[in-house]
Amino acid sequence: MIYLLCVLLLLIGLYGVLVKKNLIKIIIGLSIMEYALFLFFAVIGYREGGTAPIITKGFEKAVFVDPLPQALVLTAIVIGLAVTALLVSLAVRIYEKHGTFDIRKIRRLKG
Amino acid sequence: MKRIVLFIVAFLLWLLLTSALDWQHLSIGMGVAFLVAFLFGNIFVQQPEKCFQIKRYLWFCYYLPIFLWECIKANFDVAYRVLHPRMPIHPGIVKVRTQLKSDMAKVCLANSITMTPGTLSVDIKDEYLYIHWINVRSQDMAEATKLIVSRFERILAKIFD
Amino acid sequence: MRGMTLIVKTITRLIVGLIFLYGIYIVFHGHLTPGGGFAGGIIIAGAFILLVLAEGSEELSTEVKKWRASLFESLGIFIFWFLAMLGVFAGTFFFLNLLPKGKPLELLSAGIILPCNIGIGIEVGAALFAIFITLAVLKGKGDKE
Amino acid sequence: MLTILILLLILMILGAIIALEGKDLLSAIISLGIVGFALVLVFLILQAPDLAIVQIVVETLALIILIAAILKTTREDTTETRGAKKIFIYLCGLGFLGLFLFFINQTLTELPRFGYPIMRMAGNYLSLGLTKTGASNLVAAIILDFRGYDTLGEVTVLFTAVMGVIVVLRKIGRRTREKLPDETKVTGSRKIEEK
Repeated sequence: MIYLLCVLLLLIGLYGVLVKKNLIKIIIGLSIMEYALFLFFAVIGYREGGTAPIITKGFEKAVFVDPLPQALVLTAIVIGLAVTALLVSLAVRIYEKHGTFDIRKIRRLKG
Repeated sequence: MKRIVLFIVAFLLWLLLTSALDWQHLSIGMGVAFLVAFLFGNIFVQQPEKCFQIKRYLWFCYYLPIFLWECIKANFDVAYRVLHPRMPIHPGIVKVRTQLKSDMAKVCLANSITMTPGTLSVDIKDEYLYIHWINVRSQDMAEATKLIVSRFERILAKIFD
Repeated sequence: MRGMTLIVKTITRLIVGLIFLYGIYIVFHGHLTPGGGFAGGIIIAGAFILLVLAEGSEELSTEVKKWRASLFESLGIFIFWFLAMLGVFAGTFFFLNLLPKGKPLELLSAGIILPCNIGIGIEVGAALFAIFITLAVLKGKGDKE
Repeated sequence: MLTILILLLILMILGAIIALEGKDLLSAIISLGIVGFALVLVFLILQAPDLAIVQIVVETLALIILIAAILKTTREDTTETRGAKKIFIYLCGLGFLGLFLFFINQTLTELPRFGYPIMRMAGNYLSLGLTKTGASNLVAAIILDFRGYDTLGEVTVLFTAVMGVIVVLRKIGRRTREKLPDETKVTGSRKIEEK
């Protein structure tokens, strides 16, 4: 059930990337896809009754959740922000050149 | 002088965050607080000598209950206006004048006005404050100043000026 | 980009140093508590971004800031790479944790993890601040003379 | 707990739909904020405080960057397709997504059940992490010690992305500026230099 909802979120982002014709909407769709992936990783690593993977005094033998997906996602979040910033900067430059975010008009004004 | 104030505040915050008193935490906290004081020291406070006058802290302790009492009174007033079936509100923006000099005092006055329900400070231009008031009782500047500002102004002048 | 009102400016001047201190705290305790180089670096960048947003980018000489941000970014990634190469210099393999481990649950422990966190913190903070400052100095429709 | 999780996920899906279908770009970006901040709550429920700390700051910064870009350009979405073409595009998109959902639904049964992960690798990390690295935060131990190569690569990607942003958004180069004395092309940074 939870996996299915994650996939649904991913599909909504994919729908935005496929159907929308505004550059900012496409960037929003990509961000939503990123969020869905992070969520999927965090859901896969969860363990029933587990605690956060941080050892404190007196809890050395506690049940921890899987730290590996968390470590993978941790770096990916920051990379996602950098990629979003790169896309936004490209979109701003395209807007300065063509005066619109509509990708159909951008194609026509080539050259 | 300005940097010493920020150094003390930063070091106290570090101690609060770590809540440990061994030599590692203390030495690294000292270094970090020094770095913070070096980077942001000259914008922290304008007149640092005021931070060492104990009289101002006592006036601040006197200010808190007065402010709380005004808050409670205004709360009941606004609650009455909301619950009343005909909603007797009369909103509008008034311009008032303050005698306070330093930036910090003006900001504290504006925040006090905002935190009191019913009034909301919108902007500060030099010595005039623009205030959104849920029930405008007078359009006149002197009258509005007497009603809104002078409750807090006298004590704030003792604290910050 | 113009600055904000006096209220925002004064409060920003009060708290920006403390936000910076909190970011450094997160970086230094990355191996003991949640957080680490990535989170702390973003908080440090957030402190500087708050300062620029409140004061307005025209007050600050943004070219100098961008240059410095690039410098710190390169410095951070150099620290990380150097710590990774320490193993090679010592005659063993890449990314060996050869600094002394110390006692667990103390601040100065865990070998190269603490200096690596510091390097990553500098890198991430400088990188995000550079992104923001390049976007902020662009002139668009929203800024009126 | 499962109920709260499902409710938050439904909230995220609603926020995503509003973010994609809104006409005003500013409100679309703010709806994207709903998705991001709900993700913070989900991370906290799933016992991942590291991710929650990073995500809550990253989301704020992403909103700042997107809103800065919107304020510099335009906030109206003028891309409306009309008539039969619109229906055709929507039908194609939805048909593809439905097919995708059908196949992925069959694949999902192969995954381990929610709450019972296969911890073949992570079991070693959990038992050996404290003695081998000395770090009590096991996520930090993994990203900087056991899997340091990954982090080095990711930091390099971040560095490259920032270089890309700076190069794309830089002011006009010196040679081009002499050829084009057009005032409309001058970015803000040069104005500040002249002052």
